[in-house]
Parts: sequence; structure tokens; C-alpha cells
Amino acid sequence: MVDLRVDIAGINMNNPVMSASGCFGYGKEYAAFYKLKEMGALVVKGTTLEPREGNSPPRIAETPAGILNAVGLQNPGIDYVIREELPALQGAGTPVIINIAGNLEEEYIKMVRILDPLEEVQGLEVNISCPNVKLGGMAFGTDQKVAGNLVKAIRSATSKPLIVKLSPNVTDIKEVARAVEEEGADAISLVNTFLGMAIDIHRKKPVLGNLMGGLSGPAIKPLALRMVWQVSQEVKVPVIGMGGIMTAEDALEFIMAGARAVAVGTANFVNPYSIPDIVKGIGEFMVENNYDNLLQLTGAAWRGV
Amino acid sequence: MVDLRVDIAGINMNNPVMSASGCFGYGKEYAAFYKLKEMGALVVKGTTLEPREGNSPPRIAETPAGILNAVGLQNPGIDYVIREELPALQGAGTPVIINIAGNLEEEYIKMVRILDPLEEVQGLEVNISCPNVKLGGMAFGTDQKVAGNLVKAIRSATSKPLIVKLSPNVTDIKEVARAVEEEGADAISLVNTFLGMAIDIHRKKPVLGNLMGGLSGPAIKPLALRMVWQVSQEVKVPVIGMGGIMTAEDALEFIMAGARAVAVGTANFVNPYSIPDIVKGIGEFMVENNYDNLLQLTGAAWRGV
Amino acid sequence: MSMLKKAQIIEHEKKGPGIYRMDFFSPEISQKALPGQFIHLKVREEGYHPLLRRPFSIYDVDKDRGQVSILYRVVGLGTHIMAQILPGALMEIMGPLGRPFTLSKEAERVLLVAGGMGFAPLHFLIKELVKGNQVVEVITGARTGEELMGEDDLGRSGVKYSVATQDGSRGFQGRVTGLLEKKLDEGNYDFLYSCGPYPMLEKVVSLASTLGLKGEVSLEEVMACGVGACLGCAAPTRGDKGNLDYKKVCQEGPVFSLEEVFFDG
Amino acid sequence: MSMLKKAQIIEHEKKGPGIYRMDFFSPEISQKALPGQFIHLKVREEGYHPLLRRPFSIYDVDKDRGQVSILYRVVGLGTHIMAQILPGALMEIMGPLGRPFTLSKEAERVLLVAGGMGFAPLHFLIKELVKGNQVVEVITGARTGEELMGEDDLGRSGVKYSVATQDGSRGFQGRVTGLLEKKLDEGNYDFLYSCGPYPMLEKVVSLASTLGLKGEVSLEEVMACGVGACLGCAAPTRGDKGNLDYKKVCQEGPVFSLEEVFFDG
Ligand SMILES: Cc1cc2nc3c(=O)[nH]c(=O)nc-3n(C[C@H](O)[C@H](O)[C@H](O)COP(=O)(O)OP(=O)(O)OC[C@H]3O[C@@H](n4cnc5c(N)ncnc54)[C@H](O)[C@@H]3O)c2cc1C
Ligand SMILES: Cc1cc2nc3c(=O)[nH]c(=O)nc-3n(C[C@H](O)[C@H](O)[C@H](O)COP(=O)(O)OP(=O)(O)OC[C@H]3O[C@@H](n4cnc5c(N)ncnc54)[C@H](O)[C@@H]3O)c2cc1C
Ligand SMILES: Cc1cc2nc3c(=O)[nH]c(=O)nc-3n(C[C@H](O)[C@H](O)[C@H](O)COP(=O)(O)O)c2cc1C
Ligand SMILES: Cc1cc2nc3c(=O)[nH]c(=O)nc-3n(C[C@H](O)[C@H](O)[C@H](O)COP(=O)(O)O)c2cc1C
Ligand code: FES
Ligand code: FES
Repeated sequence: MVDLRVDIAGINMNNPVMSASGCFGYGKEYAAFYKLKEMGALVVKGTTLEPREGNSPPRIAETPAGILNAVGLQNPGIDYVIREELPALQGAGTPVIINIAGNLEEEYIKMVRILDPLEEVQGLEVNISCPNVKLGGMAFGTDQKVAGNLVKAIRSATSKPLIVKLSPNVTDIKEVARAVEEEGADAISLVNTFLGMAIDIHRKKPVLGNLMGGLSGPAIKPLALRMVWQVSQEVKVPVIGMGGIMTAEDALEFIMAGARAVAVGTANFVNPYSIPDIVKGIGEFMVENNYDNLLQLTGAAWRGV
Repeated sequence: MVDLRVDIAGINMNNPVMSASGCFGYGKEYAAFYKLKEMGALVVKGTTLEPREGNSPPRIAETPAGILNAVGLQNPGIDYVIREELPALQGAGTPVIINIAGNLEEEYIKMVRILDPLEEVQGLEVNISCPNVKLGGMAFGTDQKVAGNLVKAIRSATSKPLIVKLSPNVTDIKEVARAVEEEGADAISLVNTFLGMAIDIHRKKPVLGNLMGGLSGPAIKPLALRMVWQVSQEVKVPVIGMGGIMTAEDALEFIMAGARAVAVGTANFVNPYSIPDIVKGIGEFMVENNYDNLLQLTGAAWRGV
Repeated sequence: MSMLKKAQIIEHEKKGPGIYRMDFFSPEISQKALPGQFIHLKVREEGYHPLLRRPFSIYDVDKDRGQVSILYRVVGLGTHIMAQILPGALMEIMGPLGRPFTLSKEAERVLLVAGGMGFAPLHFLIKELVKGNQVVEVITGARTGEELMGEDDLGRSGVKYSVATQDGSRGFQGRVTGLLEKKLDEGNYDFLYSCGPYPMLEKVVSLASTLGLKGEVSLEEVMACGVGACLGCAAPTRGDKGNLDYKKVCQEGPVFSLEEVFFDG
Repeated sequence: MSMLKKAQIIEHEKKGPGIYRMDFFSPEISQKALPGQFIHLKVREEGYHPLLRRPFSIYDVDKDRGQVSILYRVVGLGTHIMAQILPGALMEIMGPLGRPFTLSKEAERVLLVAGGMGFAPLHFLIKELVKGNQVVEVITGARTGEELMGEDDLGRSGVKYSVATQDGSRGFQGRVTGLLEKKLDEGNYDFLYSCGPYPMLEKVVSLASTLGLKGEVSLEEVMACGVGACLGCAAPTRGDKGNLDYKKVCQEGPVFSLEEVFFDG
């Protein structure tokens, strides 16, 4: 028997494969395909204090082995999410992590205060890296001082496991990671999308309604993997790796690069069974190669084992 | 008749399609496929003051729609290049641009002094962005002050057209671009490769001998295009766009994003006729859409024409 | 809910310039499918380019044979690759997906307006509508007579139809919305269905609203997940309070009522 | 120099577990090709995954029929896709590329040592060598008898050959380098050719150098351009002054002399 269990900042997961925020709604769409307890943890769509209508279409542009998205954090606001979406996830048998985003520090703090007492919420993922909103969002994630201050303030407002999701659009991801670790992050998620664009040469205009969007999918895997490799050697808190994971082999690359857990985003759109398929594949790899505990593989590529 | 001619910092090119440094050797390999005068300009492999043996293999790892390379600036050194490679390019009928790289400012200056008097050299491209060398290289390109100082020193050593090639591995490419423009760059090349990696899960080790490498090819096109869009609106000097250009349509995206010229790297490996095919395709697009001058399209996506 | 299955391509036929019909063997989907719904196809089994699935309206269904058909036009990489796939091959299809058309029983005279490829979802609807007692009329438009779609199928359905071509090579000369204006002047319809490019739909909706005519349109937006999980396919609609409200074409659509749709240019 | 052409696949045959032979119609390449050279194949016409071409040694040439063949093993995405291509299809091939084996006229007794897939370039060489007056002997190795390659072709070539299998199911039990040691003890060879995985080549080179035996090996490195323009395929070799000197496998190789090759582990 292989042991796929992992503990991320006190969140006990049956396996290391989570959903990536924004790519899994609030779980119900994929619950039609498989039981959610097959996943390690469920991270919901980015939530803001007030409802957001999102960006004007088109919001998606496909690129070679990737997609640009500019959803713009469309969501019904935190109160609605707690009232209408979370109840359905109770008893789903998987830890629920709420991804939060804001324009101002104040907004983050308000949300954290609202979420802190809720038993149905196992952890918080703080998005300081969304490239698709005008204010805040990515700006928090590209300067280590701003990122550190935000995390410090949030930390003081909650005792829930606190995951901080970083932007990859920076010169030195290690610096930002160190700053948020120092200010109390329990885990670090890497990476959010890379800022990109596509142009429609017939209309002579950007394809996306929002002009720019965030690149995800297999195209970014080499870049995300490099950042996981760098950060996991730099910090002590666990790293959740993501960016282009489509298969168990991809997930294993991230784990060997140092990720304690992984998240799957874009792959869900292509194969709705991605998450359970990846869980199964990791187990099979371990059996074939005589590993019984996932931690034997975590960081193996730099631990040199 | 469509006019494809462009002028980059005083270098007169018959068309806007150049080779990207390191992807075209010194021209002779592709001269076996077509006449080099069909290209807008030829940029040679990155050259250093002393010969370099390069990184240990494997140097190439394929990723979805991209390749990681870690050649490590293998080259025979500037003296050999001038003596053995440049003579063959005289009379090729295309401007020759020498790409230079170094660990120290001093090395750049020495090379520039050697190249400055040479008539057979139409321009210099200063690589401050190579991710595959231990010292210098990318470090010059990720800090705008360091970049600016280097360009200032080089500028004072030569009157040749000076193109500065930036690293995309930065938080704000506009800042670096502004700094090198201010210190005398005549044109800006965007982008060099993105730092990435791949892991061989069976060996539990990075695939590349050098551990990390630079990502190029269609995978990075959306990111490169976004940077060209940003920088071309920020600076007055012409921008040379590159990163994943495979077809005339891709080249036109970069031109509409603001690039005065484009460079083709990885595509040569897939289709050795890439450059002449792209030149032809741009001409056809212009005929079909009734443009007679390429400048009508430059930056069209943000000029809103 | 939706299924994910490998289905065999039974037939694959060229129907016009760059236009193909593909028939799948999929008893499950053929049983469940309703007019207006779509399937989400994986174009290539291997490799990540193209990456996403591609949505296509259900054009026809043959429950007895367990057959589901689409009609598609080659526009980019995905459809280009599809056009080369041979009958006998398997393709992974997901569906049926999306909100179907309402088969309004009260309406006595129904008009369907198709622009170009917009004919695809309407054809399946026509086949269902003609089973009822309503008067069903169809108008379809294309740039040229050659590009008019599905005339053989329309003929077979027995429905009354007229065509518009911009080059005047067939039927009414002009856009299908020109023909629609004429029809609305002449006839007295109480329900309208339409599918086509946005500019055409905008015109259709404005003509219908002037007359207070009820109806539904099928919209298109680029999709990622196809199941409502990513919010990528948002189309602007009029919310309860007349406010802008982005709705998911894949799940809350692709069919929307005429009152809901909203065009912001 | 090298050519770039669409060539039709004449035949495509499974030769063993995951091993296929593909025959192309390409009169130009068949005329020019020399043993040890390779062709650079574009696996898919459309889409960028896989992106790069794939190099394969020329396994066989039939000048009369204008035919060029490769023998390949399915190891990843590119070869997996190749294995599904049907005869009749066109593939874009570039070649012949690389430095061929030297057909040493002076050598009287020649030994060829193949490990696994390393048999591919040696087969074409054997066919050329047997035309001369030299004594030609071949030894090939594989893990199991089932995985031994090209025995039918070896039989047809009339050359003297022996085999080694690690599981002992055929011939000598053990690695091909074990069989080589035995052969070198018994026979008296004056030229050796070899191709196979790096660890095997390292052993071959060390055995040969102990005896002062001359010869050539064919190396593999991951390639990007295939024509000498990118420096991606560097293999470590011994420079003039015994220094480390990276050479391009695609252009300065894939064939290197025994003295040149260098193993740094
Ligand atoms: C609900 C729905 C039903 C559809 N039904 C049909 C149908 O029955 N027959 C048919 O031929 N097509 C239909 N389409 C459109 C079809 O999905 C696209 O033409 C197809 O995905 C293009 O794929 P491609 O790879 O060939 O083109 P790409 O290379 O992806 O794109 C080529 C061009 O088409 C545009 N495009 C891409 N995807 C879409 C999309 N989803 N909607 C609109 N434009 C797009 C792109 O912006 C680009 O300009 C439908 C779309 C939706 C959303
Ligand atoms: C000069 C030369 C001649 C060759 N001749 C033959 C031949 O005759 N028959 C044959 O079956 N194979 C031959 N190869 C190897 C063949 O090119 C690779 O097996 C093939 O490119 C793998 O493609 P893929 O997409 O299936 O695998 P990928 O998915 O690209 O890779 C799968 C695995 O194979 C390894 N690999 C990929 N490319 C190469 C390469 N070029 N060399 C070594 N390992 C590689 C990867 O590191 C990975 O572990 C030759 C290689 C070279 C350089
Ligand atoms: C359509 C879409 C919406 C997303 N929305 C969010 C979000 O609301 N909050 C967030 O932190 N990340 C969001 N992301 C980023 C993903 O969670 C993930 O970090 C990224 O897509 C990389 O992983 P992938 O390549 O597996 O998709 C979104 C990504 C996509 C594609
Ligand atoms: C194999 C290889 C070698 C390269 N060598 C250099 C180099 O020596 N100097 C340099 O400035 N850029 C070098 N580059 C970067 C390219 O010039 C180009 O900026 C980058 O590859 C993006 O373009 P592409 O996607 O069209 O390849 C190299 C790229 C590759 C793939
Ligand atoms: S395509 Fe994902 S929500 Fe509609
Ligand atoms: S593969 Fe490019 S130099 Fe050999």
C-alpha cells in the first residue's frame, strides 16, 4: 500500500492533488463526473468581498499548448459564496480551501474575519497574484514588501491555515516567497498565470476583451517547475506546485522539484477526470518504483536521492 | 508593390525578418537552403571575448510547444569569429549583426572596441539576458540600473547601431527598456528566453546538464507579445520582437503589437525555410489587405487604426 | 449529467466549401440530446496543441441508429485537423451540454432565422418542431448560394423555407435580416428562434423587440471547460434589474431568451 | 546539401515489441545516403506539439526503388504518433544528414557491435561492407530474444553474426560487451564499428583501446536543428590537445572515431 497522504499547514489531505482556483468552480460541475472525496483538497474560485461582474468577452484565447484567460474574478461575493455554495461542499469528504482576492488590504482583512470562524472552511488561499484585475491583484504579489505587509496583516486576523499564492511575473520569486514566509504564511502556492496576450491580425486588435490575460496550461510548465524548484529550496513551509499539470508524470515532476502538493487547473477543461486520473497515476508510479510514502519523492530532484 | 523595407537604428533592411541569435549559427547552414539576402538581417550566435566550451549535455529538452536550451554560449571567441566566420558573410547581401555577451562590463567594452571599426559589421546586439551562464548574462538584464550602466559604457565605446536585448525574466520590462533607451540604445530586442526546467522522473534529476535552461518557441509567444506591446508604447526607439514566431501570422501579431522588425529563432529548427516563408507571408497579407507600407501595421493594435 | 465517451465516426462528408458533416455512433447522447444543446469534442487524442475541446451544436440525431451529427466549418487549427479524420476513427466526445431551446407549445406560427453556420443548431430544432401542429417557417442566409447550408436536409424535413444570399445568386438578394424584415411585414409569427453571427443576432433581436415578438437565440462564445466551471464563456445578458449580468454560454446557454440577450457592441 | 521533401510512406511494419520499420519513397535521399547518416522527420504536419523534428538513422536504402527505410522504437510522444501513421501518408523528411561511417578499405577483418536500437545505423553499413572483400562479423545484443532486432535482415545480408541476450533466451547469455570480450579474445580484428547506449559504448571503447583497435562509433544526443546551427546536440570529444571539446552530433557526427569519443559519465 502506498501512502499518498500529505499535510499542508495542518490541512490533512488524502492525496496531494488539489484543484486550482478558478478552474473548478465550487465543485459541483465536476461532482457530476466523480466523487469529490477522490481529490486531495478543493480550492474554490477566487472570491472577493463584493460581487464582481468580471471582464467583457472574449475571456479565453487559446495559444500553443496554453490558454490565456481574462475572467476578471467574476464571482458573487463572499456572503453569497458562504450562503449558497459552501453548504453543498459540507460532507463532500474533501478539505475546502477558499481563495480570496481584493483590491485593498482592508478587503482581504474583512474577508478573513468573516471566514475565520467557519468550520466548513479548512484553509485560506490568498491570491496576491491575479493578473486580470485593474487594482491590487498582481500588484500585491510583485513587490516583496507589499506582499509581506499584506500577509502580516492577514496573519494577525486568522488562525486558519494560510496559503499565499504568488505571482510568477517577478524577477526573483525567491524574494517574495521569503517575505511571505517570514510574515506567517503556512504554505506557498506557485504559480498563478503569466501575463500574456494575443492579437487578432484581421481585426488588428487584442483578442481578449481585457487586452491582456493570464497564461496557463502545459506551455508554462517549465517556468512553473523552475519556480517550485527555486522556492522549495528557499523556504521551510510547504510549496503547492501548479502550472500546466496534465498528467501524473507532470505532477511527479513538480513533486520531485519540491512541491508537497500540486494543483490542477487547465487540465480539468480538457479532461474532467484529470484529478482522479493523476491521483491514480502517482500511486501507480510509486508502486512500480517501490516507494511507499510520497515524502520520499518530495524534492528528490534537488535532494539528490 | 508592397514595401517591406525597414530601418532599425540606421541598419537598412529589405524586410523586417531577422534571424534570432544562437538559432542560425553564422549563416552557412541555412545558406544551403536559400539565399541569405532573402532575410532582413542576420544576427549571429552570441559571441564572447574568449572561446567558451559551453554546457554539458543534454542541452535541449522539448516541452509542450517549446524547447528548453542550455547551450551556455558555446562559441569560438570573438577573434576567431572575425577571422573565420565573418568573411564568408561579406557579399551575402544582408546586414550582419554581431550578438555579444560577457561576464563583466570590461569584456563587453573590449569586444565593442574590436568590432567598432569593422565595416563588415552593420550593428551590435548586446545580450544582457542569457539565462544559461553563471556570471553576468541575465544578471545585467534584470536590474535596470545595472543594465543602464552597461549600456552607457558600451555606448561611449562605439558609434555602431546598438541593439540591446532584454531578459523577459523581470517584474517590469518597461523599466529596463526605459533605462537602456536613456543610456543610448538605438533599438531594443525582446525577448530572450524564459528561465525554465524539466525533470526526468525516472532518473529523478533535471533533464538538462545545466539543470535550468531557457524556454523558447510557440509556448512563450503570448508572453513575448505582451512585452513587445508594453515596451513599444513606452520607448521611442524601435523594438525587435521575437519569441515563438513560426509563421507570417505570428510575425504580424508582433508587428501590430509594436515591433518594427521581428526575429525568428526556434522556428528555423522545425522548418529551415521559416524566414523566407515568413517574409513571403507578410507580403501576401499586405497585398490582400491593401497595405503598401509595413509601417501602416506597426503598432496598429494599440494605435487603434 | 454530461458524459464523456469515445465515439466512433460513422460518416464524414463534405457538404460545401470547407463545410463538413460528421456522424458519431453514440447511443447515450442520441437518447438524451435536445435541440440547442452541443457536444464538446477532443480534436486530437495526443499532444497539447490544440489544447482545449471544441464545441459544436448538435445538428441531427437518429435515436434508432444511436447517431449524433454535427455540421461544421473549417476555421482554424482544430477544425482543420478534424476535416482530415477518417470514418472509423474514435473521438472523445462530451455531452449533451447546455440549455436547449424551449419547444413552445402555445405558439401557432414559428419562424426560424439562420445566418451561415447558425443553421447548425436550428436544423435539429426544425426536425422536432415539424412533429407538432405549429406552422413552422425557416429563413436562412449566406454570402453566396454555394455557401447556403443544409438545403438537402431542409428539403427532406418538409418545412417551408426561403433563402437569402448577399450576392443574389439564390433567393432574396441581401442579408437574411433583410428577408426577415419582409417576412415580419407579411406574416404574423408568435415565436422566433435564431442563430448566427452577433451583428445579425443584434438586428434580429431589435426587429423582434419592436414587434414585441417572443423567442430565443443561441449564442456563441469561446469556451474552455464547457461545463460551467471556468466562467470563460461569459456572454453579456440583462439581469433582473436591467443590469449587466454575464452568463455562462455553456451552462446557462447557449440558448437565451430574446429579452435576456444584450449587445454591447 | 540536405534536402527537405514530402515523402510518401510506402510501408510501415511492426517488427517487434514497440519496434517499427517505415519505408519512404524518396529517390533523392536514396541516391545520396551513406551508412551512418540520418534523416530528420517532421512527425506532425500541423500544430506545435511535438515541436521539433525527430532524427532517425538510415536503416536501409534501395536505390532502384528510390526507397529509404528507418527502424524505430516507440519511446515518447513523437514515436507514439508515428506508429499510428498509415502507409500512403506523406511525411516531411530532411536529409541525408551527418557524417557517415568511413568504409575502411585497408581493414581485413571488421567487427560490428550493436546494442539494442544501435543496430539501426549498422544495418545499412553491413549491407555496404559485405559488397567488399573484407571479412565482416556482427554481434548484436538485446535484453531478451524477442527484442533482438533485424535478424531477418541480418540473415538476408549473408553476414556472419552472433547474438547476446541478457536473459539468455538466445545466444550468448549476458551483455553484448561480454560477447565482445570473448570475440576479441578469439579473433583478430582490425576495425570496429559500434552503436548503442552510452554505457555500452564506453565499455566498447575501453576494450578497443586496450587492444589498440581502430574504429568508429555512432553517438546520439537530443537534437534541435539537425544541421549544425544551434549547438544543441553537443557531445564531449577529445580535442587536439586532449582537451574537452564539444562537437555537434548532427554535423560533425553522429559518427566519431574511437580516439575522439570521450565519456565523462
Ligand atoms: C455552443 C457553440 C456551438 C457551436 N456550434 C458550431 C457548429 O455547429 N458548427 C461550427 O462550425 N461551429 C460551431 N461553433 C464554433 C466552433 O466551436 C469553432 O468554430 C471552433 O471551435 C473553432 O476551432 P478551430 O480550432 O478550428 O479554430 P481556432 O483556431 O480556435 O479559431 C479560429 C477562429 O475561430 C474563432 N473561434 C474559436 N473558437 C470559437 C468559439 N467557440 N466560438 C466562436 N468563435 C470561435 C477564433 O476566435 C478564431 O478567430 C460553436 C461554438 C459554440 C460556443
Ligand atoms: C543521430 C540519431 C539517430 C537516431 N536513430 C534512431 C533510430 O534509428 N531508431 C530509433 O528508434 N531511434 C533513433 N534515435 C533516437 C530517436 O531520435 C528518439 O528516440 C526520438 O527522437 C524520440 O522521440 P519521441 O518524441 O518518441 O520521444 P520524446 O518524448 O522526445 O522522448 C522520450 C525519451 O527519449 C529521449 N530522447 C528524445 N530524443 C532523443 C534523442 N535524439 N536521442 C536520445 N534520446 C532521446 C528523451 O530524453 C526521453 O527520455 C536517433 C537519435 C539520433 C540523435
Ligand atoms: C479560467 C481560469 C481562472 C482562474 N481563476 C483564478 C482565481 O480566481 N484565483 C486564483 O488564484 N487563480 C486563478 N487561476 C489560476 C489557476 O488557479 C492556476 O494558478 C493557473 O491556471 C496555473 O495552473 P494550470 O496551468 O494548471 O491551469 C485561474 C486560471 C484559469 C485558467
Ligand atoms: C538554441 C538556442 C540558442 C540561443 N542562443 C542565444 C545567444 O547566443 N544569444 C542570444 O542573445 N540569444 C540566444 N537565444 C535566444 C534567441 O535568440 C531568442 O531570443 C529566443 O529563442 C526566442 O525566440 P524563438 O522563440 O523564436 O526561438 C538562443 C535560443 C536558442 C533556442
Ligand atoms: S466554458 Fe467554462 S464556464 Fe462555460
Ligand atoms: S542539432 Fe543543432 S547543432 Fe546539432
